[in-house]
This record gives sequence, C-alpha cells and structure tokens, in this order.
Amino acid sequence: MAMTMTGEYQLPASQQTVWDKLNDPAVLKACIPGCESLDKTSDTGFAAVATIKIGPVKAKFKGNVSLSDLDPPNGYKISGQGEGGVAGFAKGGATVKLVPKDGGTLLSYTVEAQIGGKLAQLGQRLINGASKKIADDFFANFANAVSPRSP
Amino acid sequence: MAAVSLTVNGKPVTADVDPRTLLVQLLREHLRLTGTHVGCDTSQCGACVVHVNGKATKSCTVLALQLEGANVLTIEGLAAADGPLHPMQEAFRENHGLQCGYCTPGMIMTAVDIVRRKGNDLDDHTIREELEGNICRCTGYHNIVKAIAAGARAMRGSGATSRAAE
Amino acid sequence: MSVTGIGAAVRRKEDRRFITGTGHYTDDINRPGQASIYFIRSPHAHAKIKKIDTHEAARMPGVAGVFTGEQFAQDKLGNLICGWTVLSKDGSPMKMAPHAALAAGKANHVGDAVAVVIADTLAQAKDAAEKVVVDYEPLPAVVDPAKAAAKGAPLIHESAPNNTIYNWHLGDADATNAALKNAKHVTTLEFINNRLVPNAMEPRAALAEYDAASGSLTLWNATQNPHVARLVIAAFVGMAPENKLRVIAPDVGGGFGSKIFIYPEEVVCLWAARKVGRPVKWTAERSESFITDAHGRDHVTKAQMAFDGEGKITGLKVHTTANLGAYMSTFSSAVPTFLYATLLSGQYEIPHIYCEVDAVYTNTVPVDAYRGAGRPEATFVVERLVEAGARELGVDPAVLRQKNFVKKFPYQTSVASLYDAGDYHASLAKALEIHDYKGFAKRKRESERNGKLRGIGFATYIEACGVAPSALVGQLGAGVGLWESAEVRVNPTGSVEVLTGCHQHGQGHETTFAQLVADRLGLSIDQVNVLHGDTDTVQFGMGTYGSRSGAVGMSAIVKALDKVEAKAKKIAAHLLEAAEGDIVFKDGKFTVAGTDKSAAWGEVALGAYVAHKFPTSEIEPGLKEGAFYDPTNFTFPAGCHICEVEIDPETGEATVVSWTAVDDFGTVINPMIVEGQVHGGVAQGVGQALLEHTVYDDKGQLVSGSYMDYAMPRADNLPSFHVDTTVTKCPSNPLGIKGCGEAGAIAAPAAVMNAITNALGTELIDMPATAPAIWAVLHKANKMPRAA
Amino acid sequence: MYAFTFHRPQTLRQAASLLAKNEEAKLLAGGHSLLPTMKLRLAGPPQLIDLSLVEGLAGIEQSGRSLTIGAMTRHNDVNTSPVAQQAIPALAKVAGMIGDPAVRHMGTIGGSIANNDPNADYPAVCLGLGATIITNKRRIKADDFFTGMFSTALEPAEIITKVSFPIPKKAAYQKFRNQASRFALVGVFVSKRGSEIRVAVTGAGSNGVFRVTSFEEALKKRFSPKSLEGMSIPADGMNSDIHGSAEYRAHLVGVLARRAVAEAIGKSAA
Repeated sequence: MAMTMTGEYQLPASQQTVWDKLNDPAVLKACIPGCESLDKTSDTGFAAVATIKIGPVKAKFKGNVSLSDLDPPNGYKISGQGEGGVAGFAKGGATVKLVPKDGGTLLSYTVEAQIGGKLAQLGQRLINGASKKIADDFFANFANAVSPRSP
Repeated sequence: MAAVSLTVNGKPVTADVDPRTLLVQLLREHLRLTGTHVGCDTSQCGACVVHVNGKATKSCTVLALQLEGANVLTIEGLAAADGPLHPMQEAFRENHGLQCGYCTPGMIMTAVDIVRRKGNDLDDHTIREELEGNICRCTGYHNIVKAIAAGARAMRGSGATSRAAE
Repeated sequence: MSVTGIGAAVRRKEDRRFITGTGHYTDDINRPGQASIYFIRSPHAHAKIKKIDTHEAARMPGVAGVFTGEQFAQDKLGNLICGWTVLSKDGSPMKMAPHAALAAGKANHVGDAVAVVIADTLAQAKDAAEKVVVDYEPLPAVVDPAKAAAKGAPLIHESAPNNTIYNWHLGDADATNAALKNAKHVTTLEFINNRLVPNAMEPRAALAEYDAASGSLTLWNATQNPHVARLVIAAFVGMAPENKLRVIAPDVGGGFGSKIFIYPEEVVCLWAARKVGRPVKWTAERSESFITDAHGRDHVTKAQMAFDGEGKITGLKVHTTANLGAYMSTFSSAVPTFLYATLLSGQYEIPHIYCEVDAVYTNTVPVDAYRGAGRPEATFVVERLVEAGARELGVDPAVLRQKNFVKKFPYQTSVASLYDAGDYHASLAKALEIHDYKGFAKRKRESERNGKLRGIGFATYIEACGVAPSALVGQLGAGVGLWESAEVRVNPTGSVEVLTGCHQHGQGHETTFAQLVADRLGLSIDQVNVLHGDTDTVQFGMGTYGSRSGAVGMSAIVKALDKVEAKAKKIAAHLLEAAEGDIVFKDGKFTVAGTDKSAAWGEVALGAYVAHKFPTSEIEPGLKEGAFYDPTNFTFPAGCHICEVEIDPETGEATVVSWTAVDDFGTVINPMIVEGQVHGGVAQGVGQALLEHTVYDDKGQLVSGSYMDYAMPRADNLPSFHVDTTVTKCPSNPLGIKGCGEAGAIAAPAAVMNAITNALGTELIDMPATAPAIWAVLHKANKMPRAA
Repeated sequence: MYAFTFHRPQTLRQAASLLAKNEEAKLLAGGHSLLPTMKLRLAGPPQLIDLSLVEGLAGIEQSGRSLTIGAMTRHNDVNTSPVAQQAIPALAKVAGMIGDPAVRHMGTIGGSIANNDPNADYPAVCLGLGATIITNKRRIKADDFFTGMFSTALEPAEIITKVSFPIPKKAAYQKFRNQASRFALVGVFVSKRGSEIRVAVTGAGSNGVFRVTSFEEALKKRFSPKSLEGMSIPADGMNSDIHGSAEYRAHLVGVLARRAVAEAIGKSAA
C-alpha cells in the first residue's frame, strides 16, 4: 500500500526557529505518534521504536529515522522505516519545506508512506485513513510544539 | 491454563485450556468434534457456526473461557448418532444442498437458527438475506436455498429444533 | 432407466458424513506425537534474503526445529516443476526458473516462504517465529504483466531475460491479417481478464509422517490428484522413491483447480517430518491461502474480429499477455496456450485465427488453472467480440451467432481443435424459449419505469474437457499421460469396490460412479463402494480436473467392467454348464440364451472365489479387473447461457435478475449433480464478472487479501437459475459423456459482461463490474439519470 | 493469538478497576473486531476483560421520550426488541443490518461505538439521533463522543454503560454495503425530531462518522427528498480505496440521504 499525502501549516515562529525544532530529537520524538524511543545514531540518523494503533490493531515497529536533503533553513526530508514483526513493515518519508510568510513560517509537506505484509494484506480499508491520521498528527503535534505558547 | 465447564451436545464437558483457546479449537482439538470447520480468519465464512445457548454463533470468534456454563450444540449433536437425521440435514441431502461438504455444517446450523427466528415458511429472499454470514464456493446457493425452505417446512411440528435451546 | 441407474437423480451416498459432521478433511486428522509447522513468509514482493537468525527462536518453548531455505538447499532436493513444456515461436523452450520449496537467497513474491518453525503447538510455533530475524534487502518489484517485459523492469529470474517465459503462437498470421484487411467490418476490444483467488472453502492442508522403521513417508494432503503429487514429489523433488511415499487425499473441501498443483508446503512438511522425527501438520490460515494458493486468469488481451458484408466472421486475431506470477506452477504454461487458444473458434466457423501469447513472470503469487483454465478466457474473448460485433453491425446477437455456428460435425477449427459433435442451434433455441427472450423489451421498459437500466447478454460457449489423449498432449509438451485408471473388485458376496484414480472434492463421484457400476451389474448402489484418494489403495491415477472424471475416469471403469463381465460370463458358463457364447448377462442375471437356466450375479461372484466349478488352469480364480483408458479426443461440451441484469444507475450496482443455462454435456449420469455443477460454475463466473477483485499495489502487496476486501458471491448476490440441457452424445467415449464441471464458470463471465455492456450502452468496462466501476462509466459518459 | 490473562468481572466497579490497573488491557464486549485482530496477531493485549457477566449492562427500556439501551445489549436483541421497534423502528432495523445473523448474536452496541470503526453502522445512528453515551463516569453527547476514525472521547478506564436515544418523529437509515466485508461502504442516517434535523454519515469520511450540515439545513426547510435534489458533498475528505473512490463515496452520500429521507417519510426508498 503506497499513499501520498500533503498539507501545510502556517506557524507563528521564525523560519530559523522552526528549522531548529525540526532538527531537535526531543521535539521529533514528542511529535511522532506512538514514538517510544528515538536515539541518535549519527548526525542525521536515529534508532526508533513506535507503536502504531489503528482501532483494534496495535503493532510495534522497530527501525530507523533519517534526515536527508538538508537545506537549512529551507527544508529537508525525514524518512523512517520499521519492521513490525508479523504485522509487516512500514516506511515513509516526508519532504518538508519552510518559507517565511506573514511574519511566521509556512510549513508544507508531502508524505509518502508504504505498508507491507499482513497489515497491507488485511488492513486495506484502514490504511489510508490511518496513514493520513499519522501524518496529520505528526505535523499537528509539530505545529503545537513551535507555537510560542507551548513549552 | 484455566478451567471451563460447559455443555456440549447435551453432555457436560470440563476442559483445562490456554485462555487464547477459541471455541472452535475447544471443539476440534480438545473434544475432537471436527464437524465444525474453519474457513477464514476474519469471521466471515460461517463454516464454524454452532449454537451457543440456542443461537447461531461463529465459534471462531468466541473464546472458550467466555462459555462457562453455556450450552453448545454442534453439527454432531443435531441428531442422535444412531437416530434419524434432523429434518434440515435430510433436506440438504434431498435437495443436493452441498457439494464438497466443507461449509455444510455451518450452513445447516445457520439454517436451523433461521427457522428458530423466522419460522417455518421461508421465502427465497429471506433465506438469501439470512445467509449473509455463510459462504459456499460450490453450490451457487440455489440448492441451499431450496434445502432450507424444505427443511424449515419439515421442521414444523417435528419437534426438531435446536436442542441447546431447551 | 432404473431408479438408481444412469440418468437417475440419485441422492448422494457421500452426503451422510458431510451433513452429520463426520467427514474427514486433512485438518481433522491427527497423528500421535504430531507437531505444528509455521511458515515464515516474505512481506516483500521482491527482496534479497541477506541473513536469517534463528538462534533465539530455536530456544523457545516447545520448538522442535527451525529451518531456513539455505538448509533446505543444502539437502540437495529438487525444485518444484511446471510439467508442461511450451515452446516459443522461435522453437526455444519456455524459461522455467528454479522454484525451491523454501526460498533461499531471494524472495520473489509476498508470501514466498523463507523459513519454518516446528513446535508442539501452533501457538508456540508462531511465538518462536516472531523471534526469527530475517534481514531483507528490498528490491524493486514488477506486478503489472503489461510492464513486466518492458525495458528496465526489475528482473525476477536470471534465467528469464525480460521476465519472459515464452512468446507462443498458434494459427496462420498471414491469412488472419489478410482477413482483417479485407473485412467489411472489424470489431476491436481490449480486455483484462481479472486475476482471481480460488478460495476453496477448505484451506489447503498437509500432514506428513515419517516411519523410520520402513523408511516410508506418508502425506495426507488436500489435493485433487494424489498420484501426481506422489510422482512429482518422488521423481522431481526426490523426497523419497515412489514406493516409499504414500499420498492420501481424504475428504477435500473444494478445489476448483487450486488443489491440483504441487505446492511448497507439502514438500516442506515431508522434509521437516523426517528432520524432526515427528509427524508435522500444516493447515493454511485464510490469509495465508490468499498469498500462497495459485491464482487464476490474469490476462491482458487485445483482439480483433473480422466480419464480411453478410455478418459472417472471417477472421480473429488475438494477442494476450499472461501473468504467470513469480514461479511457474505445475500446469501454468498450458493454461494460456493449449487450453486457451485452441478454443478461440468458439461455436463458430472462423476460417482464420491467429493468437499470440506472451507469458511473463511478475512478483505476484503464481497463476495456474482455475475452474475452466484458459477456456473462460477464450470464451470471454470470442463471446464479447461477437456480442459487440452484433451491436456494431446492428444485428440481433442471437441471429449473428446462429449465422456463424458450426453446423456440420466433425468440424476442424483453424486452431487445432476437432469438434466431434454438437448442436449449437438447439441449445440456443431452447435457451431463448426458456428465457422468454422475446419478452426482454417489455421487461426493459418496466425497469426503466423504475429508474433502472436493464441488459441481456449471451454466451454461447464451447470448451474442451476430458483431458486428454496422451499422445496428443505429449506432442504438445505435457510431461505426463492423461489417461485414467480403474479397478473393479468384485467381492465373493457380490458387492463391489471400484477404485479410481479420479478424486472427488464435491463432484459426487461416490454416487455417480456407483450408479454406473450398479446399472451395469444390476446391483443397488449401496452394494458399490467407490475408493479413491490413496496411492496405497488405488493403483494409479491422474486426478480430477478439467471435467475429466466422467469422460475419462468413468470410461476406464466401463473398460474394467467389460473385462469383469467377460470373465464372469466364462465362470457363469461353467456354473450353468453351457457354452460361453450362449451366456447373456442382463439385470444382474446370467442366462443361457433361449433357456430358463440362469445364475444370479451373487452366485457367479461366489463361484469365482470358491473356484470349485471351473478349471483354474484355464480361468484364474477371483473376479477383479483393472483398466487404463486413454481418450481418443477431447470432449466438447457447449451450450448457451443467457444473463439478465438490472443496474441501479444511481449507485452503479448491478444485480443478476435471471439466468438461463442450456448445456450439452452429452450423456448425463445424474441430472441433480450436473445441475449443481452448473449452479456452482455460474456462481463463480458471476463472481469473476461482478465481485472478485484481486488487487496488488504497485509495490507487489496484495491488498485484497482477506474476505474483508475480496468479495465472493453470497446467497443474496445471486438469483435462482433456470438450468436445462440438450444432448448430443460424445462419440469418442463409450458412455457419450462430455463433462460438466467447468461450463458455468466458462460461460458466465461473458454472459454477465455482455448483459452489463448491453445495459450501459458501452463496451468499455472491465471485470469486475463493481458498483463504483459501473457508476464511473455512467458518470463519465454523463449518462446519469436525474435523481428521483 | 498472543497469550493474555482473562478476567470476568461481575461488577462495573471491578471492571473499571481492572482496566485502571492494566493500561494495555482491552475490554471484550462482542469481540467481533477485537478477536479476529488478536487471532491475526495484529493486537496482543496482555489482559482481556470480558464484560458479559457484569450485571446491569444489558437491556432496553423506554422512559419518557428516550430509549435507553445497555452497552452489552446484543445487536439481535435490539433488532427484535418490541420496545425498540416501537420507539425507534429505524434503530431496531439498523441493528438487523450489522454484520450477519451470527455476528448479531454476539456483537454489542457498546462494543461497536467504543470501537468507532469508520465503516460501522451504530456510530451513524448515535450521531444521527443525537444520542447520549453514558459511561461509568459521565454522559457524553454523540457530537462530542466520536472524535475521529477509531477514536472516541472515552478516557482510560472509562466504560460505556448505556446509550440513550431521544425518540425522533421520523428516522431512517440507508446502507450501501461493501460486498466483501458487508460493512457500510457508505451509510446515511437521517432523523427529524421537532425542528432538529440530523444527517449522519458513516463509511464515507476518511476520519469516521460525520454530520452533513448542508443537508440538514436544506431538510429544515422541508423534510423531503426533493429538498436534497441536486445536492452532494465535496469529495475532499472522503475515503478512497479499492472499494470506491472519494468521488463515488461523496456521490453515494447524496443518493443514500435522499433515499433515507424518502424512507423516513414513508415513501419508497428507491
């Protein structure tokens, strides 16, 4: 199952601030839905564990997250892939672009996600909605994290 | 392991099972009642239908431990081993309502349940709607529908209903 | 006709065990000390297997063994094979890539097994399987057959450049091209014959046991042909010599082709049973069946039919790309070639036909014979073109068909088939009558008044059954002969066992074969037992598929019965002290012609075994005869199916509202069973046309992999059927049988799609014509009626 | 299945306490979504808490202008209940359209709405009737309860005890089934109670059940299928999968809403 999702957020912070947060492991960990751990393995790589919950389905994925195509402070690509044991595998990437706009920053993203194995075989009707929700949640969490009111 | 006591085909049964044991596993693996079949893993095909407390139930989607004290009737208990067939069994044979026989026990148990709920005079439309949870890959359903209509009529006054309902 | 003889609607002998839940399917069988096996399968459509770590799994509770594809390879066993060699146009043999029962090095489709865990219970095996770490390196995958041979497509097997298995053809290209060029009218259509998942309700299962004392292996297997399974596993895989391998096919819950083939799981179970020294059982879970049972169909076709000014068909040109999946399954090569192109003449006189077939590998589940196997695809091509041609020419589709029907038999088609007998006018005429074809216009108006679209569609199909003359299939590349064997064993008390190499998995052979024998010997069917499905019981056999059990299997029984009768007459002659030539056998009685001297069947049977009254130097004691029957030609069942659909244009939902089938199956042994076969076949064909949608995403994930997403007909998707027959006897076998098992599935897809395209007024819709697909067609064509 | 511990509490308090103590525990109501998922090892709750012995969770009663159904009431019991049939016939009918007869003997209303499957029927009924979901802790309006696909306002250790439905003047449900799963590809529930009109849709939205305010406004003028003629909803936000495109689902919402209104006012559904 391969899906593409897009979206954008107007953030009340400077491009540099948004960029910094995009590169802050603590922020990323807090924003990735179900993320249990995100440990730095290199300048641009992390070992990650995340639990994905879709209705009655609950699967733990172990894998890695990497940052590439870094173009500070204009954007990058954040990619992740994980093995979920019997559930199969998941991988995805988001191309994130930052543009100064209206005194803040416009963040736009294009997410591509792919699911394989049992989840793809049996969860067809759930996957689109769930992937969209995970992507939406990540960027909503992130928008929250860069809003000045949040800690 | 946990103990469960229930009645299966009129006989009291006590079994010590792993909590993840499904009713269909209890029947097939512990009690060796292999007439109840498994045809899918998403609770749709109906090959595993038995009666629990008189009602058609998918035995692949109930845990054995949920059935403490319950009364379960399987295809093996529908008619006495040495006695005459249940009118619904007879109707399936008479109307060629089966081919490979794999879905048949679930079909027959479902059919008896339809009669319990909908009575003895069943039109084709009702039967076809009521078979929503039972898949047959062999017969095209034509003869199953005929068999159920005939079996329902034959059950009138025969005293043959679901024994577990008693 | 007696009440149980040939032609009687005898109720089935086998039913009692099925309606009381006392049948024995493979999963119902348990052996002492039995362990469960769980297959670890690739979640990737195409991936290198870099490393498999089994250490932790091997230490899990209850585990008896963890084995990988590498370990399987070390044991130097042979690969699974495709037993039918097809040559490309240039004479080169098909590119059969190695297919190991456990993949090593590379996985080629989602579901390809890479390792196994054997444990005391299935739950323990699954628990341990989660501790097996497989390090995959995913590779690009190709799924679409139309793209598989294209430049730059990922290569699946080194030995098959461009993923191409063969480029095959049949017929006269030049003459066909000329016919198209000179035609008054050419109808052109492109189709996808959709991939189907067979879904026999009993999932495949295998139970293997090794007896160290004798060094023998026994395999209980949900298979349609135990002897062929034994042959392949012994001779090609090299698991054990044939005399040390017993294959038992107990009750089998439906096959539809999918249980013909020799699959990795049964091979691995046998291997593992010997490895761990315990019986090993595997039963597929449905989600496993979806990604391991050989799928059916999956053709992409472009076809052109040429007509002259009179509406006579003058030529047919077909190009098909056939997707055979990641490996070549047992009979896969023959399906889109010899079982397909040879039927492209349909019921019509078509002077020139040319068909090209390109078979390709893709990263999908292997594709092989599924109910009809090639013939539904051929019928779809021919019948859709004839129907569309009639519309384009403005001719009644029934009339256009009549005009082109083959009228004289035998008829040699331009694609190798020799039709032996038939009366296509008769079945069409009868179907038109039963269906009230004349009343269609009125029914259509009535539907329109209710805001519905109504359509009618025909399929006047032909198929080739009774597979098959051994010498002929040998010339065509088959690796085996396709005769059938039978043994008739008369007991001293006169009851009879019939041993057949056919296997029943829903067809009712225990009844129809008994009818044949009872009728011939003057017995009740209760005195006749039909034994099948065990290589230790039955001498040999080729199994049941291709509607061959009646035409070939029963013919073998007839041959054995001839021998039994001949010998019984000799014995009767001695008992009755008469000349052998004066003995007449009728209604279970041996009579001396012209006298009232007679001996009952039972007396002769007993006489054969006590052997008191005949010279055993001339006549051996006993009464048991065997025979092998090899057919002289295929049989050619044919018929006319008419489907009527109603479409709700607001939702796009199509409902089959009526169905008429008039088939010519030759001699019918048991009309009740024959009708049941037609019903079931039609249901599967309607499923293909309206519901069954096998969807791979472009990465090779099967996303319609459960009953949550793969729709099959349920009772409320189908009408009751009007089924009837016409009869022309098959001249090439003693009973005149043609075969009936596949007809419905062959005729139905074309009939449904002809009805749907008739209702929609466009030819541009593929199977399955689901509600959203029909709605999209209506919506695009702006044919949506105003909302009510 | 993964191994788990099985609990059968007798009281709501016991059930809630078990749930509070075991964060990963799952409640077993009907089990027809949970158990298949567990069988496939796509979920492995370490504890299962079976609610079937908890007293007072099943039953159907009418009090004044509302119908209250206990959370553990089986679909078949709602379908065949004379009280339910009399009070809200459309609700009783929906209960008879869920799954298949055997599923309806086990599945429960509480289980269905707590799961909030985006293709389930009951969420549309709850939203379409303006139901109140009553838990061991509080009362939640349906409008606040369903928060997205598979997500609800339920907090950890909160258990649905019953659902209270205001009795409408008119109501009907139209379901277009997914031919494979028999879930709703699209289902539309409409109701009219005084001046309050509700149109709730399941199956179509990529984020679960939702109301169609534009339809509601149109129906306020006149509760007739004619009021919705030519109206549709945007495909944006609709689910798109192998069973139907977003455009198709959006289109069906309009068709089924018109049919539901026709059925509610006693006209032919077609």
